[in-house]
Amino acid sequence: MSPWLALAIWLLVVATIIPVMGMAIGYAEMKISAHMQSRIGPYFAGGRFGWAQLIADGVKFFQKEDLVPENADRPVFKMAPVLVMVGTVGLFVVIPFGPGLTPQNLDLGIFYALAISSVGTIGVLMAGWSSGNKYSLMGGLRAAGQLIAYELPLVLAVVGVVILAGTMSLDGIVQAQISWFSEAGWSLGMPFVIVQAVGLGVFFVASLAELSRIPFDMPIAESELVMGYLTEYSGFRFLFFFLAEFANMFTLSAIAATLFLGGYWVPGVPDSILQFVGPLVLLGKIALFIFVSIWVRWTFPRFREDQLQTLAWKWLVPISLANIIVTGVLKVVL
Amino acid sequence: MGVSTNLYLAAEGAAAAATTGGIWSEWAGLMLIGPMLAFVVIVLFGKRMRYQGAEVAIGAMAFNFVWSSVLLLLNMGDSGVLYERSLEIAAVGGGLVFELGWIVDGLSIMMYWVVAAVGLAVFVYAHGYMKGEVRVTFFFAALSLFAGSMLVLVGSPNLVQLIIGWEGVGLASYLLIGHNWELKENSSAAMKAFYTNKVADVGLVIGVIIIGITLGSFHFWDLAAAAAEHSAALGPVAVAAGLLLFFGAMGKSAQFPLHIWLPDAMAGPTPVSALMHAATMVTAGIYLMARTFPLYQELATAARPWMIAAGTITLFGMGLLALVADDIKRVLAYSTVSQLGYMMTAVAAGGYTAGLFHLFTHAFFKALLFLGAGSVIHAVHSNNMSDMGGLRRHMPDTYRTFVIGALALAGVFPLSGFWSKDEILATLGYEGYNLVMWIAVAGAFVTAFYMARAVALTFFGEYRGHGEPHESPPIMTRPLWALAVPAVLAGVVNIPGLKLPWIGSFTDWLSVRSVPMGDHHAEAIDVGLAAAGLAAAVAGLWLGWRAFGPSAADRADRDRVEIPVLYPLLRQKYYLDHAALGLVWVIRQPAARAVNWVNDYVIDGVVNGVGALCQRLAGLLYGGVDQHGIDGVVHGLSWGTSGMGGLIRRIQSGRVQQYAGLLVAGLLLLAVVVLFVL
Amino acid sequence: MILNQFLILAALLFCMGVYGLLVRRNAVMVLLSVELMLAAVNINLVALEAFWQTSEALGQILAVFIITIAAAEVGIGLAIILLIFRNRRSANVDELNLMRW
Amino acid sequence: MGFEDWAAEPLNWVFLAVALATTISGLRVVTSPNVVHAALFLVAALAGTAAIFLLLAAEFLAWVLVLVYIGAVIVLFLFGIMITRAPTGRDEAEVDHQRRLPALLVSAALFALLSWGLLSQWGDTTLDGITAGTPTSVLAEGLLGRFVFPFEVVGFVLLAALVGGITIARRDLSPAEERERESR
Repeated sequence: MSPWLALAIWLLVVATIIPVMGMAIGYAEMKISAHMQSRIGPYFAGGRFGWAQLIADGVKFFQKEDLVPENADRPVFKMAPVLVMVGTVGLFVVIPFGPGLTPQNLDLGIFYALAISSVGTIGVLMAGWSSGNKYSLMGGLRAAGQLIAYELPLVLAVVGVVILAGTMSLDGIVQAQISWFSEAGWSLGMPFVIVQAVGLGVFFVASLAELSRIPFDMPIAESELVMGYLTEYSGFRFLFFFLAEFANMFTLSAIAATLFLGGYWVPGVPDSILQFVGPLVLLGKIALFIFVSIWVRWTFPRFREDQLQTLAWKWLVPISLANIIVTGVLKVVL
Repeated sequence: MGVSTNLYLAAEGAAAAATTGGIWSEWAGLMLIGPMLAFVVIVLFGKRMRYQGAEVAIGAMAFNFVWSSVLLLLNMGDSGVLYERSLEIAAVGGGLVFELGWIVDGLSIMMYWVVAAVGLAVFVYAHGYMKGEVRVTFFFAALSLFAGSMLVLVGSPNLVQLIIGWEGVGLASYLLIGHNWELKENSSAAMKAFYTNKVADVGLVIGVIIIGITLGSFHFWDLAAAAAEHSAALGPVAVAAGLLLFFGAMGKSAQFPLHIWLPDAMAGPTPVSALMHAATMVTAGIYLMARTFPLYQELATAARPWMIAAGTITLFGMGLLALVADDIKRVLAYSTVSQLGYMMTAVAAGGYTAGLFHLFTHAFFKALLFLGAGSVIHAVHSNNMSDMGGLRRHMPDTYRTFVIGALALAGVFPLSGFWSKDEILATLGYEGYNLVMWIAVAGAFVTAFYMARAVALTFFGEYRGHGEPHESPPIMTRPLWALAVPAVLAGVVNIPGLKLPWIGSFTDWLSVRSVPMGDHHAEAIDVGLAAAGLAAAVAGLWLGWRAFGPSAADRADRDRVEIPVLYPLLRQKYYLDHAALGLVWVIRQPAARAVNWVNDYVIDGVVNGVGALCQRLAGLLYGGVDQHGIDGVVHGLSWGTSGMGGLIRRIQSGRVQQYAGLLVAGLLLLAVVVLFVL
Repeated sequence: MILNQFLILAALLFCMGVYGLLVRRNAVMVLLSVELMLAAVNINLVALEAFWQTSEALGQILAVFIITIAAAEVGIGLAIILLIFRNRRSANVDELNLMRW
Repeated sequence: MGFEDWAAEPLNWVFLAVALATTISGLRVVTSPNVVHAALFLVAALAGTAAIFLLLAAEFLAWVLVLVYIGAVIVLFLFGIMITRAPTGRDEAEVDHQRRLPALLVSAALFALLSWGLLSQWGDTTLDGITAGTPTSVLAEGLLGRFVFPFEVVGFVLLAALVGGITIARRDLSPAEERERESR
């Protein structure tokens, strides 16, 4: 099988995963939030539990007219959702789903992931600016400020793990967690969350902010900016943003699970079984993160802009720097 | 940093058998650093400490005492200790290197121990004495700096580090003398001490520079070796260098006529005086003379008569001043000046061991006397003996220790002062300075006389002051007793011809050093001379007691009647302070007038003449050359420049991008020229 | 692959940057041109590093330094432009002729 | 090396595509009349540069470029543009000078000189031995070993730029505003 063919197959897989995952997460969000608010949530479409609600939504989006505002900068306006999507899809390339099930086991895996995921920021700014709408512009500016601010703790939080693992390859990081405390012939293993709990906390908070989810949803604050940079989008372009957000949630959770919870690994299960169980294990860990982020979303109120910047610059960055120092010392001592 | 260890001349003489002293020598630098560290710690954290920093200062000093005691014990053995370590800090240029380090030999060990022992006693005493005073923290910080600088000075293997310690001592003494600066006279005294020392330091620094340049090294061992070999390079400048160094020593060691600061330095708290007079400040000059002794012994022999003269005047003339002083500390201060005269005379006359032995014994009894005086002052709240009297009943410990100190200073057999003074007399006699020797005997008489006076006026008769005097607390009296022991016994270590078991003798201690000093040691007591010295001391004591004892008639009248001419002279301290001020005044007025005359008539005349000449010349030039020739050129140039400027200023548009474009274009042009044309 | 294809591409990008630097009025665009030039320089360094294969990857290390410095330069440059804009309501370079004479 | 040999190597076609894209994007950076478009074209040009880095097996540098430039610097640019001009919709303002010809001449001459120099120096020297990428550890050891001092200096420069940027860009409040803020 040529690498090109492999890549094509993988792209096909991703192209199916993203909508499916998006719908699953969207459905979960609806249901969970409903139950948190003592509602039932979608219950009509598809019969039981309203399972087809999201499919119906998707069909509705595709039916809508592709509107581009008169004042908009057309090419940029049309490019923006694509760029946002690229940042997400690129991430799928390096996530290890099981032993040997990494699409591209890059040497610089985590670094690549962080670099690619930062591309989405440009898309958001493009969307905000090109709409020709002051709400959109304000939303774009807020998004840019926020994403720049939280990019830093996100990267810094990962450094601790990289120090411990001694590699930037995501598969290597998983292997490092598997083979921790190893003697000849056996190993105890240790998910890095045990020593990098602070890193996980920072990473999780920063990734929530990167996703612009409540409580970090200043860029699309409905009460102030209508819908922020999404105001003018409709139809399948809006669907793109919508899917990109959920897919991004998925990938960031996958990376968090890989970095801190051992990815596809379950203690005591040999590689031969993991090859089949691994993806499911990873999905379970991802589901955990996604549940927590939904939980957070429906629990906390929105930050004010200055609180948001204060949290990033005065708390997360210093904490993650301290974490790096402590980890470095730990690594040298061990 | 390079490390060099002195092996020079280690094969010669007594040094041959010396040991290095192991870690005690290799880390002896800690003694130099300790008090300095204490200084920093006290300055930074002293105010928050339980005893306001005193504990740190005392701790550092106790550490030094233990360390130097070990070194002293090591040095007492047959072999002695000889070690030196220099760390290269920076090259000065001309082959000279600035080094810091420490030297451990007989001389420096003795000084370490004296500074540490006296310092420890004084520090402990000061802790009691300063209770409730202002700025105690700062006081102990400066005290630590004082002792630390002195250790840097005496531990120095080279002249540069010596200057560092020397100036550190000067600085600390300035701070301490002016400790109670609220009183104008105190700060004035501090400045007087500082200025006088600075005047002398000029001599020291120039001397050091001369030696460094001619010798190519600042090391004492190089200096000593050059002197021992009668170095041709050093020979011509030896006398000048020696006298300059001696001038520096005169300032620190209060030799006539630069002694004027020392009596005024009494303005500082009494523990400072004790430290200054016994161990840390005034001994620096004697130490310098001893350290550079080979220079005077071998090369700068012509300087020695001057040194002896200065020392002799100091030892006798300044002793007389103590006769009329009312301030008890002033009495002791003049006695210090006089005793320093003894030491300087002895060292200058070739009595290396004799001078240092006197320094050694003097340190103990003079510290004892000062601390006793401080105790008395503490009790009666006055410095004046006219406010004292009859204190022996109120302050028995102070009384007993003070009398021991006074007898030791007077040179009564068998206390320490007797032995050291006798050694000086013997050396002077051996070297053939008979006149000086008899002046020294007379000086001993004077010493005994004023000490008898001081004791009688302070402790006998009726109490003349106010309030009820009381004995000082144990923290102050215990150091007194601690110092009384060596004041009595220290002489035993250097009885001529006697070598004690285990301890050896002071001469042997000092004989361990990098270069043999080649001075003379008496092998037996010269009974006649000793008897003469003792007789002078006893006579002085007896007369003093007769004149000022409780049974004597009114003292004040007698002073005036007894010595009609001398008394006013002494009261005004030989008018030396006036002379110093007068000297400045006398020099200033005529000098100013002379300069003024030169200015008015010589320089102005020249200037006016030249001016007139120039004027005439200028007239010629103006008419011919300037108006037509030069102006034409200038006008043409300015016209051209302005025209060019008009052209060029269009380029300077203030537009950055135009500049950048021209920059790139110019670079291109340059590249083309370099590549294709050249 | 030959070395020159990279070097000439770099030269081309660099000259475009020079052109932009000279021709743009807007200060932000001038900065963009400078970034283009810096990217061209980085290509040059990396290509020559690939050619010489130094043991310490000197070219790439230098490129890392350049990227870092460029980031600092952009931060300061934009801050200055912001300040100018606030004071003069314009970010056009040719209106900033305070340096004249 | 003839053209056939060159064309036989598939990577060269990749290069050609990337180079073409990069060149066009670069051209648009300096000619586009719209500031935002110019910045976005710079993104494309830098992405092309990153791709070239990948071709040259400088993986780490490529991702650094993406992370730092595209992820941060360009965002900062757009941020700055939107704060200062915010030309939403049509931008009527003239962004170029009238005098383009001298600039064009200068840069063309520069390019001519540079290509002449490069061609005469390197000819068709081939680039071999870039099979494996430079290990990141080599870069790390270089940066934290031999070049640790420049590394520290650069870090210091960044810090200074950070402080300087904040100091320059912050607006000092008037006393009245200050009081108002405090009372709030």
